[in-house]
Amino acid sequence: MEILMAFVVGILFMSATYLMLSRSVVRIILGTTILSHGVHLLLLTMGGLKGGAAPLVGENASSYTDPLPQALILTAIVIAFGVTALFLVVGYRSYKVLGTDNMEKLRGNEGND
Amino acid sequence: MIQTVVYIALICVAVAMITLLYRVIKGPTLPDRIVALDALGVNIVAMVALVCIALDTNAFLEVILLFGILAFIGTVAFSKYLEKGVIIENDRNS
Amino acid sequence: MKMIEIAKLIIVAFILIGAFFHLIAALGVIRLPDVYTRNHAASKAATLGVLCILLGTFLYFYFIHDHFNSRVLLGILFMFLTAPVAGHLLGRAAYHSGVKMWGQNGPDDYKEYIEIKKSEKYQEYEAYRKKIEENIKAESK
Amino acid sequence: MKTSDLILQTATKLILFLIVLFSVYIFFAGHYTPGGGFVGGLLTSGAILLLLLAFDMKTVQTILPFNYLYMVALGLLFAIGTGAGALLFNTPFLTHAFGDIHVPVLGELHLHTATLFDLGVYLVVVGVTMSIIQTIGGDE
Amino acid sequence: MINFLILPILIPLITGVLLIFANKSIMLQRWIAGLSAFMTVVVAAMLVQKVKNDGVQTLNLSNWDAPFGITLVSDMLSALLVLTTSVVAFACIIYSFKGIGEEREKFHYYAAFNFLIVGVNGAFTTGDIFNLFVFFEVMLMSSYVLILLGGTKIQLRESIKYILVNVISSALFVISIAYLYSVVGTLNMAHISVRLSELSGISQPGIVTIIGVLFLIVFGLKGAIFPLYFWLPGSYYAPPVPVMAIFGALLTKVGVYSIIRTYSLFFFEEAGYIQQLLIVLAILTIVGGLIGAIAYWDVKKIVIYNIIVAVGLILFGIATMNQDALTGSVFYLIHDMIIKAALFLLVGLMAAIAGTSNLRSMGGMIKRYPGLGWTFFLAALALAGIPPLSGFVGKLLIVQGGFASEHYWGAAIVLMSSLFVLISIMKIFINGIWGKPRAFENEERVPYKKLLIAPVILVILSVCYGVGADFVYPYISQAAETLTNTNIYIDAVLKE
Amino acid sequence: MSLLHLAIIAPFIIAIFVPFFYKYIKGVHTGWFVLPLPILLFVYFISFISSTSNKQTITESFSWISSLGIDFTVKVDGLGLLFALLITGIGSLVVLYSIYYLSKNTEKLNTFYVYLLLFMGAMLGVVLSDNLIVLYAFWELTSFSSFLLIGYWYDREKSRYGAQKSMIITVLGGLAMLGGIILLYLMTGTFSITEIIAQSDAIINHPLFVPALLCILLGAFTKSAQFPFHIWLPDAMEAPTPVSAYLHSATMVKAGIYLVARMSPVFAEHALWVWLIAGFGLVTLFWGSFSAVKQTDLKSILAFSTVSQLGLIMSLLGIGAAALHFDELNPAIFTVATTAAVFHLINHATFKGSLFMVVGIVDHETGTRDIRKLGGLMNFMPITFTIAIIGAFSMAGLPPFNGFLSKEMFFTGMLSVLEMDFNWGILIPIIAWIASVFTFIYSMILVFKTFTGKYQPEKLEKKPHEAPIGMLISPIILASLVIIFGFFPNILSSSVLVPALETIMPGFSFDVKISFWHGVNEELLMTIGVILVGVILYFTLSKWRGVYGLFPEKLALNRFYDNSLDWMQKGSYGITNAYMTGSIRNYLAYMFTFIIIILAATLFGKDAFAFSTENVAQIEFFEVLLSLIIAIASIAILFTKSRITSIILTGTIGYIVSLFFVIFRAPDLALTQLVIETISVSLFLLCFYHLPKKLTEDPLSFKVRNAIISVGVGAVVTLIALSAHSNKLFDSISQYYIENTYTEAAGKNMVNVILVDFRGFDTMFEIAVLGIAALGIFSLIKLRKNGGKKVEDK
Repeated sequence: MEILMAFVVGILFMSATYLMLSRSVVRIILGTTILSHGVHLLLLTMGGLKGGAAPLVGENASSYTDPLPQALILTAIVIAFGVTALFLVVGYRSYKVLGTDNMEKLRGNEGND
Repeated sequence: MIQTVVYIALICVAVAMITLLYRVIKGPTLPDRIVALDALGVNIVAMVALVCIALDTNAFLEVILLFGILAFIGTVAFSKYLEKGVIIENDRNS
Repeated sequence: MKMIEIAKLIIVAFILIGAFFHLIAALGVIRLPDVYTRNHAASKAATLGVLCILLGTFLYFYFIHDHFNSRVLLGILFMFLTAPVAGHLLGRAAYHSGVKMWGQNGPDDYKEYIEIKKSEKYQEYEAYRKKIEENIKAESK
Repeated sequence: MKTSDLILQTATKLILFLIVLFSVYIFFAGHYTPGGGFVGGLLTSGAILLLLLAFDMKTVQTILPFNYLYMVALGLLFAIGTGAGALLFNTPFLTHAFGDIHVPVLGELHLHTATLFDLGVYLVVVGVTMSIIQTIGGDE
Repeated sequence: MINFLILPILIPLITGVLLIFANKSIMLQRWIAGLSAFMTVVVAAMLVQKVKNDGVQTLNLSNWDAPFGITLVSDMLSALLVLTTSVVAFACIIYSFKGIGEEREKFHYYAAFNFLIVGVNGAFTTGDIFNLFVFFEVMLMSSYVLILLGGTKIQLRESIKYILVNVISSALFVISIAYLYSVVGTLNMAHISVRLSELSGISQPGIVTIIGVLFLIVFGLKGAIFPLYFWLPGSYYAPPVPVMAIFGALLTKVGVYSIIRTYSLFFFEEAGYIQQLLIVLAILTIVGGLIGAIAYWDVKKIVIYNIIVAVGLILFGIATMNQDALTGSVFYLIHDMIIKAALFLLVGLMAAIAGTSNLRSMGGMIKRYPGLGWTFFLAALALAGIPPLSGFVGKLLIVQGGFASEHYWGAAIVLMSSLFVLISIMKIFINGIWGKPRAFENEERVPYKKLLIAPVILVILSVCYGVGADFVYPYISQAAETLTNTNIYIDAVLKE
Repeated sequence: MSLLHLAIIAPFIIAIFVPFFYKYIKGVHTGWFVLPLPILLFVYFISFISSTSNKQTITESFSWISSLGIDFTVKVDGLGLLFALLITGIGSLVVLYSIYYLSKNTEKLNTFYVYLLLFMGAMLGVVLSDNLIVLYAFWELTSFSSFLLIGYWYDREKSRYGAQKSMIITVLGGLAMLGGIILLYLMTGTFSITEIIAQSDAIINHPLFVPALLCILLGAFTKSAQFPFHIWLPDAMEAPTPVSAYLHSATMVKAGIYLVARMSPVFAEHALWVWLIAGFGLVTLFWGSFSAVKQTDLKSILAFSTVSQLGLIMSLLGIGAAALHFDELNPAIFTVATTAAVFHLINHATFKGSLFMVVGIVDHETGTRDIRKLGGLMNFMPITFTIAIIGAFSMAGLPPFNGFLSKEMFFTGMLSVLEMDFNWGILIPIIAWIASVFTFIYSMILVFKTFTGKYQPEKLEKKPHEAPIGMLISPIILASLVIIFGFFPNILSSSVLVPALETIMPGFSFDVKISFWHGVNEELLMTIGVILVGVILYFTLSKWRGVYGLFPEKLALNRFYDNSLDWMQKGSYGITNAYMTGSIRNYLAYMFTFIIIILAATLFGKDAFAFSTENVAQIEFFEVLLSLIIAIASIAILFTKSRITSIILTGTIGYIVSLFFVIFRAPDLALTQLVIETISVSLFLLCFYHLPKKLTEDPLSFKVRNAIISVGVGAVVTLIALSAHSNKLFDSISQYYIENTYTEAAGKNMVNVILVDFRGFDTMFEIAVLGIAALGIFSLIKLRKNGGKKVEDK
């Protein structure tokens, strides 16, 4: 399973990278959300999968899955949400103010002379 | 017996999901995709339930209800977007 | 046959029926010709499928583990409540966003209604009606 | 064309109660079963979001006249306060205390400062989500 | 009080929260922000003294023992950096009173600023690798807010790039933690160090090296090392002056600090490979920064590229990894934080007066603004490492360490970088502060004397830091000692 | 802190008060407040003569950064004292002169005197400190005070140019010197000159010895304007004339000479030292004198003359060092050279100082320094003319002035090279002689083109007249010194010269007896030759001037300097602009490429890749199907053009991810992921109202590039994940949480307990992050609305 997940994560990273390299701001933001999915899955995978019952005491199981990566992922998910929300707003604000969502047109080299 | 049936059911649902995914990607219209997404959500709920049985734990039963709620909210948001372009109106009586 | 075996059979039946409906729903979404019919398949068949499976799950925990889980029941209730609303909203949204119908179904009644609403006479009628309503309000005060 | 969302609104009124109840449950149960401040808070904001979808900003604002940014700050204060309480006892920051208190009528009452902390989380999450949605939704 | 070391994090945090409530009155906000910044300075100074007297301070948060809970660790390095951060923040706050504009003040500028300090101080203090990530996020999120605040065109445009790069680096950070966790199964930095050192008996697995490289990339993105600094010049150019100053002074340094910390604790045994890599990258960073600094005629750009040079310098010292060079790096790190903030404030002040940051349309400022001119001159010399100003001792030690470790070319480049830094920064002095006096459009509007207070404070500090190097030296060498002898750190955390 | 330290610091202290004098006491020229200081110091230093002439050295130490071996140790010995006297003595005269030269009404006297005092203190520090780092500190300070003084009239383009040039070149040397100092430290473990000298024998074979030597020499050469670094000195003449007289002739430029003299005991054992110093000195001597002749600006002539004279002193020191290097030869032959060097050092200060002052007077009274405009001033300013004659003749090496004496000794020194077994040795005296010829010529030009010839009043800005007496005092004193030293050359020898010489060449005994007449020998003949040829060439100047045209301008060093600065600026601009395109996509492409390459290289280079199927969880068929869904959906996003479709697909991925969380037994994650996903989708939909309908597409080439990079990233991540998972070297610490969740933390949901208790600190800041995000979104959207244009950056 971990091996499969490694490949899934790889594919998620791949498409996230591709999206982040594209021109459109919307795609870039989508890329970051997909990136965070990949990251979270990877973190979970690295903790070891299916190591036992869900980490709830009283599951009368002999072993539990590692709860620590789950807690870390939870933190990471919430942070990623905050960042995505902000990024989204920045994206649309900048589209309104600058009039384009094309990153190629957003070069701007102030002070480069 | 139950376990076998659950695994069969899981595969059925997964196949159904892939089929729905085809609709999501193919379209051809936006409502098609959203309909498929909605159905996908329902399938996921089913899957969670089946996984609960398969793992023999009630830890995920909350997820079912929660997902029911969220799939609904999502569908409402999408349909409002389709219909009006803006999902939250400032003042609909004006 | 013991009670528990019967219960197991019922559970299995529910799950299998549910899975079957899911497949049917998926088939419908793939095969049906336009968004309205697909919506129909998705919201009816899939909902039925998930209800069956949820019921099976509930029974599983109730019988096998002797655990009465209210959340699943609530979930069933919830699904029951929301699925039609969601289907309705989607259909309406599709219609208003201008998705064409398949063409081999019956007459488009809703279109007629909208056209009536858009017509001049209806507008006049609306204005008139509003005026009278306001008058009544003013008088009652 | 203006459409009425009667069906949606009616359903929402019905469902809303359910969601809020569930979110409160999930919040309090968090220490024992899946859930907690995050999910609870997010779900509550989901409920408000549904309200916003079905109705409109103005209506919702009259029903829930909160300044969500203040709510965020309040939640943070809760969380920090729970942690800083430990400073008074010269124990490390964020040390939690718990215990069972016997209340005559209600019986055993399980108290845990972690719940207070989680309440802070809950408030922040609701405040943040709602203030984001409100600010974006209110932007013309 | 065992919770002492958390105060530099807690005070700005509480202040930030209170400031959200206080958004109605600007005066109230200023008072709160100023007082709390001052308090943080005092507390941080006391903390430094405490670490000096009692050794490494640790705090097991929530009262869980070391590898299981989160541990805050204040060794001398982190305490010093916290102190410097607080000082720089204080100066920038003072500058902000007159220099940021009431609009921004109304919209939670001070709150975001305080959160930024929380993030930076937290990152310096934490002893847990995931907690470091969280503090990075606090810092980054506040920096996003600060870079955006005001929403001008350039701010929006550059912030997209800035956010994107940092999102990627955060993602890489988390996956690095994931890999590390997979290998060592723990998050406490001291504990990781112990576990990794247990490995050295067996053949050192290559996986540790690759995780080390990954961490280098992550922190390199934050700290702007050679091929990863492209985002920096544009992003730092966008925000208003005090924000630019605090960014320039602090943010990259957090990355550098993290490199120091992780390399001294985790990857010291991989020195061979990673050290070579780091040295090469450090040199390339210096060269790249210098090329940029010389290229432009924009005052902000010049100073921004000098950040990169400084990062390269410090990294070179770290990579050299001997006591001298490390001491020098720490010396230089603190110097650079102070002087960069001062320079940004000064350059910003010049740009504010002139109404443009283009050097070609400045000139003769010394005639009307002698204070500005001389402060800038001193700051420029300090930046270039002219004795007895603050940059000198650090540079001396880095070069000395470099020569001693027989990295002759690297050390020579470090030495000669001073010349080019000087050329680039003196370009501002010669063309902007000297030159034919002109009339500037914004002259009347800029409260010049009040804005000058903050940079003057910083420059005076910098001069004292350089001249009083003997007084500072015991602190710095204690910091460097913890880096070379990691057992001090580990024992303090794990209490073995 | 002793009185000696105070003496060095005193100028700095006074410098602090100068602005106040200037501001509050307007009636009196600020110079008068400054003047007592150098005089006092001069007197103070004279009091040391008695002790140094008894071979005593006075050492006072004051700890500065003692932890690094940097102490402010002051050491007064012969050499140091000589320079200290020079600095304070000439300093007094220059201050006096400046009082009349700079008008108190129009000039910014406060800054001028601050700079001058800074310089004076720094220079004292250079020559008196025993610690190399302290020396270096003062050394740089002299560079910067010189920079400030050259740029005194900062609104003039040329001043700024000259200031920058001098700064760049001297700092370059300074840094090299610092490098040398550090190398010395690594060899000896000390920064103290005295201790380094004590260890000099031990380190000569150290591999770092030669680099250290070269570095130190580079410092000395740049400061003392040796060829090819001399180019800064002529441009430094943009400084006010008193400054030129002080810094750029008498003191600062001699710091390099001081350094060479000071370090001779350390390095002179090495042949390289001897040859480099002598060689560069000679080249400089020749080139400076040769170039001086073609100048038309009086100060430029003097500048090149200074260059040339510095070369002369340098070469003498080099030849003198041979005494230390060659054990087999009679040291007495070479010690003459050193003696000449030191003697000429003093003489040069006197005559060059007076000449600069004269030029200053001419400039001041006529408004020009161009010899093509000047002429016939003899009648208007006779005293000035007299001083000029004295100075110039001394410079030309004519009797009976002191220049003649040192010139003779110089020839002696150069001839002594012939004693060495060196094939081309004869060239050295020949070059020296030719240079002397040119020296003669420019000295004559200086005097006669200015003071004799045709008076051209129409070309002058002012009507010339004799300078005020105050302005004349200093040059008169200097000129009289020229004569006094000429007639009584030995008055300084035992008291000042010998102690200095013994410091330069410890272990040699000096018996300095300079006599005016020592018979008809080679030296005298050479001098006569110089005069004869010089006179002829002077009168035929216009005929052979064309020689200078032969040197292509392109090869000129100045051109080289300008071009390289220009090239540096343009090149770096080109480079930086080429890669700093402002396009984040390019940046990301670079970064990702770097990341992929470095990670892949490490992965395979360090043999880090591992793959094991142990320890992996079992896999179910439906999980494969789910993975397939994620894969298909995430790839489908790349090809979709509609933003709604992509958001639907992203939502799908999110939902499947949460399903994975369910399968992997992470209920909390599944819950959170679901809600977050839904709310994010709503946010996207909310924002889409404000965003463009279509997604911008890339051209194909970019797509290919991006595809390659993305596949690389994905592959690297996967490979590392596989290796990391196959390398589970330790157990996780989470067993502790599993055991203690209920007993210690009173909770059952481990994840939640970790979140609020074990790692509650994380959570606290995580919600802080959320709060900040909300704050940012709020401000971002609202600020614009209310603020309008005001927020635009100042």
